[in-house]
Amino acid sequence: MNQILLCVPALLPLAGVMALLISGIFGSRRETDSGKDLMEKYLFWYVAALTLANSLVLWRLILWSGEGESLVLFRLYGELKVMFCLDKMGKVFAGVISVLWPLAVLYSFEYMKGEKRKYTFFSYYLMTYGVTAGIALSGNLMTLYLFYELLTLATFPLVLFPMTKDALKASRRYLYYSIGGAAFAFLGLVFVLTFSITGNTAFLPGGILDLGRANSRRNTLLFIYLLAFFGFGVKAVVFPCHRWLPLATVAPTPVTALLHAVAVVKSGAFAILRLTYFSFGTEFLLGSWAQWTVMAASMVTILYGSTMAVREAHWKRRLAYSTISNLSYILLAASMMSSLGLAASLCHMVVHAFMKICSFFCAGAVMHQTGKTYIYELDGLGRKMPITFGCLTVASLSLIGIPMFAGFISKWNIAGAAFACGMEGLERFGSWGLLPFGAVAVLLYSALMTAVYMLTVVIRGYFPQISRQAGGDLSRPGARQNTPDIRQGNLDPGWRMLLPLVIFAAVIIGVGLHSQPLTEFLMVIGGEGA
Amino acid sequence: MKGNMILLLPVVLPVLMGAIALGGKGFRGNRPLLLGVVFTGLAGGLLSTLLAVTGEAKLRLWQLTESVEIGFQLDGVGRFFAVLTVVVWFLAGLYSVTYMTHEEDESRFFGFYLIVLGVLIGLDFSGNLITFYVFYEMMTLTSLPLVLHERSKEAVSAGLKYLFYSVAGAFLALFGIFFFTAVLGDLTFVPGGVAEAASFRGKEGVLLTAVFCMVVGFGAKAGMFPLHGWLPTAHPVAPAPASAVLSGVITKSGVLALIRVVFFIVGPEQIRGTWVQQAWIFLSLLTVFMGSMLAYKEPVMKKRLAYSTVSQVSYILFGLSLLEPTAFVGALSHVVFHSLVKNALFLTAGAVIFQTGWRKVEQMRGLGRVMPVTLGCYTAASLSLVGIPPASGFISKWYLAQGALSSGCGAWTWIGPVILLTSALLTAGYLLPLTINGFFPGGDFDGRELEERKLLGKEPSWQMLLPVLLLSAGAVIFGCFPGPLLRMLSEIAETVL
Amino acid sequence: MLVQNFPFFSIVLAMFSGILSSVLNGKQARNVSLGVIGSTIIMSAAVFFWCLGNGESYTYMMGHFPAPWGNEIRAGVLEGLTALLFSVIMLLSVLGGMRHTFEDVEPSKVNLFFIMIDLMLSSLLALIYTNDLFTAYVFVEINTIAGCGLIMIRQKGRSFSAAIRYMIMSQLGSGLFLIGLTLLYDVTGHLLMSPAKETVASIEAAGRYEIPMLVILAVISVGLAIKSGLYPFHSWIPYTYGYATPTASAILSGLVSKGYIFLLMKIFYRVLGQENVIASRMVNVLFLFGLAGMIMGSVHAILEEDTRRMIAYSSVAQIGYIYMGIGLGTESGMVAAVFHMFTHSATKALLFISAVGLYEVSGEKKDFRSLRGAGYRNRLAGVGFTVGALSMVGFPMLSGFISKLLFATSALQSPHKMMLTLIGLAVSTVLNAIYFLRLVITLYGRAEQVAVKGKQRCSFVFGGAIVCFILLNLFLGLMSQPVVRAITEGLEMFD
Amino acid sequence: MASHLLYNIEETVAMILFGIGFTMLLLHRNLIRKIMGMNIMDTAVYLFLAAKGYIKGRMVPIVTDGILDASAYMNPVPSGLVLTGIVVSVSTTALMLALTIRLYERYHSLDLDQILIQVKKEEGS
Repeated sequence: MNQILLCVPALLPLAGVMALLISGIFGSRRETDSGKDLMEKYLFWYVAALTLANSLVLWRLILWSGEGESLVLFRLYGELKVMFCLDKMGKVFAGVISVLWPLAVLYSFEYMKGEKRKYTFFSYYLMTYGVTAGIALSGNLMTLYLFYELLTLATFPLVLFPMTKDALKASRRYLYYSIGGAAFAFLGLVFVLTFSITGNTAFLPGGILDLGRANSRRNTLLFIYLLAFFGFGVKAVVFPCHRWLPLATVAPTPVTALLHAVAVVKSGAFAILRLTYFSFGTEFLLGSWAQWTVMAASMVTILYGSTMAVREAHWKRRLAYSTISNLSYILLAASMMSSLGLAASLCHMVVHAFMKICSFFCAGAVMHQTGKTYIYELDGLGRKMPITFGCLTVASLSLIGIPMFAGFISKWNIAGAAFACGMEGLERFGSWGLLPFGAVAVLLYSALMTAVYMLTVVIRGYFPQISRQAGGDLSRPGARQNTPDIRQGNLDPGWRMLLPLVIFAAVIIGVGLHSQPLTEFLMVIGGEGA
Repeated sequence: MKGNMILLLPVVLPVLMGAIALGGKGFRGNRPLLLGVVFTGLAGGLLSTLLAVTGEAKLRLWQLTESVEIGFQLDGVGRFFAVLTVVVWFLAGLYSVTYMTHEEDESRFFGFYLIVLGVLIGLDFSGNLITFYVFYEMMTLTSLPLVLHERSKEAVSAGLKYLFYSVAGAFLALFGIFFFTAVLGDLTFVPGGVAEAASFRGKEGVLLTAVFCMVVGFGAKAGMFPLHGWLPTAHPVAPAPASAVLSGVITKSGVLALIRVVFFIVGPEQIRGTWVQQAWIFLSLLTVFMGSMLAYKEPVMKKRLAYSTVSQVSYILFGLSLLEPTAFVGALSHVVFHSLVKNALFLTAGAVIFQTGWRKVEQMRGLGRVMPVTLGCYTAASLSLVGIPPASGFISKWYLAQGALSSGCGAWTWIGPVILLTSALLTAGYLLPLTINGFFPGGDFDGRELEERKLLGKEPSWQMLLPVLLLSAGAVIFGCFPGPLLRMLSEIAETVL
Repeated sequence: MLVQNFPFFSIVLAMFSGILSSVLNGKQARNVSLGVIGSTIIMSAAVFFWCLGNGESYTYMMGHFPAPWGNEIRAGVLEGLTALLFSVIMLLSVLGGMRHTFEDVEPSKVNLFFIMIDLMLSSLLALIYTNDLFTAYVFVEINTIAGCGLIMIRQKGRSFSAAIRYMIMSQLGSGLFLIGLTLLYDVTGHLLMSPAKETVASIEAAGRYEIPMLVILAVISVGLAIKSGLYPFHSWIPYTYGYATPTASAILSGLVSKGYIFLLMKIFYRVLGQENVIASRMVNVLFLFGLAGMIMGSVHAILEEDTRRMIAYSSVAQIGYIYMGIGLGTESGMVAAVFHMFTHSATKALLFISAVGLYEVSGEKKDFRSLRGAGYRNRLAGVGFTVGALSMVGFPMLSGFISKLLFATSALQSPHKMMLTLIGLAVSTVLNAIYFLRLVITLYGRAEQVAVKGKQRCSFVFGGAIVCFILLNLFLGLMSQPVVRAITEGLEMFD
Repeated sequence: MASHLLYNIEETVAMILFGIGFTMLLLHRNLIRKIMGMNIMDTAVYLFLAAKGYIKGRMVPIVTDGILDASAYMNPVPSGLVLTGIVVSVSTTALMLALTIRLYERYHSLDLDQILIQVKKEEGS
C-alpha cells in the first residue's frame, strides 16, 4: 500500500488536471454568466481539495514512509526505470512544497479573481504541483530528468499566460533555456548510467559511480559533470544560463512567486544536489577542478544577481535577480562537497523558499491592490498596507541574514561549511583552498547588496520622502501640514492573500528563533550524503 | 533558559514599552499618555539596569541553531557601558519631551528610541560574540528610523547611507565571526581572549585577515576610516536628541565591539606587533586627524559636531589599538567623557535650532544673549573635550598619551601623542569660536535683529536645559574627581591585559 | 509455411493493386489502396512475429533458380519490423491527409495518386525485403518515379519544379548507386547479397582490390546518401517536402528516405561487411556529414519562416542523426540509427499531418506566424504537433528520447567520437528546441485576429490518425525495450 | 598505368562517359541537357556492364547448336541487366521529359534557374 502511495502525489494532480481539462472542453460551451460563476466556485473547491489532498498524501509519506521503500512505475528502457522513492532529502523538498502549495493556491484565488481563463491557469498550476512532487519523490536520476522536463512543459503555459508580447518572448526564452539545459543534463544522465556501479541510476548517498572505471576517464567525467551542472543549472539560474528568469516575471505573481522563486528554481537546485551528492558522489568530485569551477560559477552568479538586483527598478524583476543570487547560495553550499555543505544548501533551500515566496506575495499584493510595479511608486504604502509591509519587512530582514530570522541560520550554515571546506582545502589542495574563503566574502557582499535592494523597498514604504519646498524649513512646526495624509484607507488585500503572508512571516521568524530540529535533520542528511 | 532572569528585564522592558508606543493607536492627540509610556520605559530601563549590574549574572536564553547560542553575561565592561548608556539615554529622553514638539510622528520616534535602548543594553550584556552580533544588527536597524525620522530627501539618503555603511561593516565583521566559529566553536567572552595560538597554526594569514575585517567592520560604527562616511551625513539629519545619542552612545557600541573582539575573543597577544595592529593604529590616528580637520572646515553646527565625533571616537580606538593598560584606561575613560560631552553639545545645538532655527555656526553670533546658560554649558563641555585641565578630557588624553609612550610600538609612540595634541588644538579651533562669538559678538554686532525676533533671553524649557546642565556638569566633575572611575577602569584593564 | 510467402506476396499485391487502380475511379482506388496497406500491415506483422518466434531469417527463392543465379527475397526480424512500421505509418499518413488529397488533387487524377501510393508501398517493401542488388536498383527507380508522381500530383508550378529537382537529384543518386553496383558486380561477380558477401570476404582476406572496394563503398554510400538527403546533398528536401500534398510530404519524409537508408545498412551488413566498412574511413565521413547535418539542418530550420519547410529542414537534421549513428561504427550505434529511423518516420509523419490540420484553420498561409493560436482552433492537431515536436526535441517518454539515449550510450563506446557526438547531440537538441518550441508557442499564443474560421471540427479519420500517431510515438517511447531487442536481433541476423 | 587504361578501354570510356553524364546532370541548367546527361550516364553504365559481360571468343548465350557447356558462352547476366536498365532509364527519361514539357508550357523556359525564379515570383504574388 505504501509503495503505491508513493506515486500518488505525482499522479493525482495530473489526473485531476486531465479531468479538469476535459470538463473544461465541455464547460466552455456554457456561456451564461451564472453558469460561469457556478463553475468558478466549483473550480475553487476542486483545486483546493486536490491540492490539500495531495499535501496530505505527501505528509503521510513524509511522516510514515520507511526508508528504502520504492515503487517502479514502469521501465523506459533497460535499466532506466521511472521509480519513486522518498528519502530524507526528498522529504525536505516535499515538505516545503506541500506547505507552500496550498497557501499559494489560496493566494492565487484572490489574486486571479477577475482574470479570464482561470481554468487554464489552475490546471497548469495544479499540474506543476504534481510534477514538482514527482521531482521530490523521484528515486533515480532518470525519473528526476523526466519530471524535470515535464516541469518545463507544465510551467511554460503559465509564463505564457498573460499572452502579451513580453509573455511570448519570456516563455520562448524560458523554453529554449530549459530544454537546452536538459539536453546537457541528459549527457550527465547517460554517463551516470554507464559508469554506475549499480547498473542503474538510482540515487545512493555518496554517489553511484564505479570509481575504478570512472577514474580512468576522470577528466571526461568531470567535464560531463560540469555540463550536467550547468544543464540543471538553467533552472537553478546559474550565471550564464540565468537570463530567462527576470523576463519570466511577466507571469502572474502566484506563478513568479511559487514557481520561479520556489518550485522551478529549487527543482534545478535539487537536481544538482542529487547529481552531485547522490549520483557522481563527493568522493569523486572533491578537490577536482570541476568543484572549483562550480564554486566559482556560483560565486559569480551571486555577485551578478545581487548587483543587478540593486540596479533593477522593477520590483518583481528585482526579486527575480535576488532569486538568482540566492539560488546560487544553495549551489555554493553544495559545491563545498561536504556533509556540512549539503546540510547548508538544503537549509537555504527551505528557508529561501519561505522568504522569497513571502516577498513575492507581498509584491503581488501591492500589484493587485494598487497596480504598482516599480519601486519608486511605492512611497508610503507601508502605512496603507500595514500587514503586507510588515511581512515584507520580515522577509527582507531574513533575506539579508539578520539574526533571529531564518535567513541568518542558512547563511550561518553556508559560511560554516565554506570555512570548514577552506580549512581542509588549504591543507589538501593548496591555494585552491582559498576559494571557499572568497565564497564567504562573496556571501557577505551579497548580503550587503540584499540589504540595499530589499530595505530600500521597505524604507520607501514606511518613510515616503518629503521633498523640501522651496525656501521651506522643515524644522519649523507645521511646515508639513500640507503634505497629503498618508494614513488614509487600508489597502491590505483580503484574508486569502494575507493569511499565506502572515504564515510565511511567522515561519521565517519561527525558524529564525528555533531552527535546531531542522538543522539537525539536515545534518543527518548531510552526514549520509557525503 | 538558565540563569538570572533579571538580566532580561532592562532589555525587554524598554523594547516592550517602545512597541506599545509604536503600535498603540490611541496616542495620537494624547501626548501625556505617550510620555507616560515612554518614561515608564526609560525609568524602568534605568532602574532595572542599575539593579541588574549590581550582581554577577549569567543567562543562557536559547540556541538559534546548534552553534549559535543567545546568552547574557555581566562583566566589568558590560556594566560600564550599560550604565553609561542608560543614564545618557534617560537624559536625552527628558530633553526630547520638549524638543519633539516640533517634529511629526512623535510616537514613532519615541517607540524606536526606547527599542534602541533595550537593544543597546542587550548589546552590553551579551555573553558571547554571536549574541553581540545579533544585537549589533538590531541596533543598526532599530536606530535607522531615528535617522530617517524627518523623511526629507537628505534624511532618506542619509538613512540609506547609514544603513549601507553599518551593514557593510557588520558583514565584514561577520566574516570574522564565521571564521572564529569555524575555528573555535564557542565564542563566549573571556577576558584576555579565548583563542590559543595553537588552534591557528597554518592559518595565521586568515586569522589576521579576519581580525582586520572585524576591526574595519566594527570600526564602521565607531566612524573609523575607511567606513566613516556615513557618520557626518547621518547624525546631523536626525532630530537633535537622536543625533546626540547616535553620536554619544551608538558610536561607542563600535568601540565596545572592538573591545569584545580584541580583548575577549582574539586576545591581544595574537595581534600584538602584527600588521593588523599597525594598520589599526594607523587608521585610528588618520581618522583622528582627518575628523578634526573636516570639523574645523565645516560650517553647519551639527555636522561639525558629527565630524568631531569621528575624530574623538578614534581617540578611543587609538587607545585600544595600543594594547596597553594605561592607554586602555584612557580609552575607556574617554568613552565616558566623550559620551557626556558630545551629548551635551548636540543637545545644545538642538536647543539652538529649536529656539532660533539657526543651523550654521556663523549665524550664532550673539548666542550668549539669547541663551546664556545653554551657551555656558556648551563652553564647559567644549573645554572638557579640548582637554583643558581640570575638565575631564584632559584626564583621558593624558592617559592615552602616556599609554602611547609606554606601549613600545615603534614610531607610533611619539607620532600618536603628536597627532593627539594637534587634534586637541583643532578641537579648540572648531568648538571655541562659537563661545567667543556667542558671548563676545564684537563691536559691530547689531543686537536689534535679536530683539525684533524676540529672542533675547530665550532659554529653552527646563526639560531641555536640565539634561544639558547635568551632562556638562558631569563632564567637568568627572575631570575633577576621576579617582573612582579610573580605579574601576584599571581593574578592567588588568583582567583583559 | 504460408508466412514465408508473405513478403513476396505483399510486394506483388501492392504492385498489382496499382495496376488495378488505373482503371478504377478515385474512391475505389482509395479503398483498394487502404485495403492493400492494411493487408500489408497484417502480413508484415506475421512475418515479424514469425521470425521473432523462430529466431532466424529466411530467404525466399523467386522462380526456380537457386542461390547464385536466381532472385531472392530475404526476411528477418528487422525486415519484418521495418515493413510493419512503414506500412503502419503509411496507412496513418494516407488517412491523415485524406481530405487534403481529395482537395489538392484533380478528381480525375485521384486514382493516379493512389497508384503512386501503391507503387511506393510496393517499392519500399521490395527495398526492405530484397536480397538482390539489381532488384534493389530497379525498385529504387520505381520508388523515385512514384515519389516524383506524389510530388507533382498537385499540378502546380511549385510542384513541378520541386518534382524536377527531386528527379534530378534522385537520378544523380541512383546513377551513382548503379555504377557502384556494377563495379561490385565486376569485382565479385554476384548480385545476390549472400554470395557477394562471401566473395567480398575472400577478396578482403586476400587483400586485393582495395581501391576498387573503397570506390564501390564510397559511390554506393554517396549515391544513397544523396537519395536520402544527407546534409551536403539536402538541397532538394525542403522544396520537395514543403510543397507536396500532406500525405505525400509525410510519406516522402517519413518513409522514402528511410527506405534508402535501410538499403544502405543492408548493403553494409550483407554485402560489404560491416567490419570492412568500419575499417575503411567511410564511416568517419558519414559521421562527419551526419554531424554537420544535425547542426546545419537545425540552423536552416531556425532561419526558415515557412512552417513546412521548417519541418523539412528538420528532416535534414534528423537524417543527420541517423547517419551519425551509422558513422559511429558500432553495433549499438547502428541500433540507435535504426531506432531513430523508426522514431523519425513516426514523428515526422505526425508533424506533417498535424501541421496540415493547423493550416486548415489558419488560412493556409505559409508563414509560421499565421499559425498563432491555431492550437486552440484545432486542438487535436495542436496536441499532435506538440507531441511530435517534443519527441524531436527528445522529451522523455516519447520516442525521440530513447533514440537520443541510444545515440548517447553508443557514443560512449567509441572513444574518439564520443565528445563530438555528445556535444553534437546536446547542441542539436538546443537548436531543435529553438525552432520546434517556437512553433509550439506560436500555436498557443493569442491570435491577433481570429484567422479564417475554417472547418473547426477535424474529421474523424484525421483525428484517429493523429491519435494513432501519438500512440505510436508513446509506444516507441515507453515500450522501447522490445523494439530495441528486435532491432539488435535483426541486425545480428544480417550477418 | 596508361597501359592498364588502354587494356580496359571499354571500362575507361564508360567511366569517362559516366563522368560526363553525371556532370551534365548535375551542373547544366538546361533541362533537356540534364536529361541527356542522365541518359549518357546510364548508357555509360550499360557500356560498362556489356564490356564486363563480354568474354572474347565466346558466343552469345543463346543455345542454338546444342552446346550446353557454359564455358562456351558469354555471361548472360550483364546483358539482362542492361536490358532492365534500359527499361528503367526509358521510363525515368519519359517522366522527366513529361515534367519538362509541363514546366515549359507553364514558364516558357527550359532553364531551371529561370523556372525557379518564376516560381518564386508566382508564389510571391
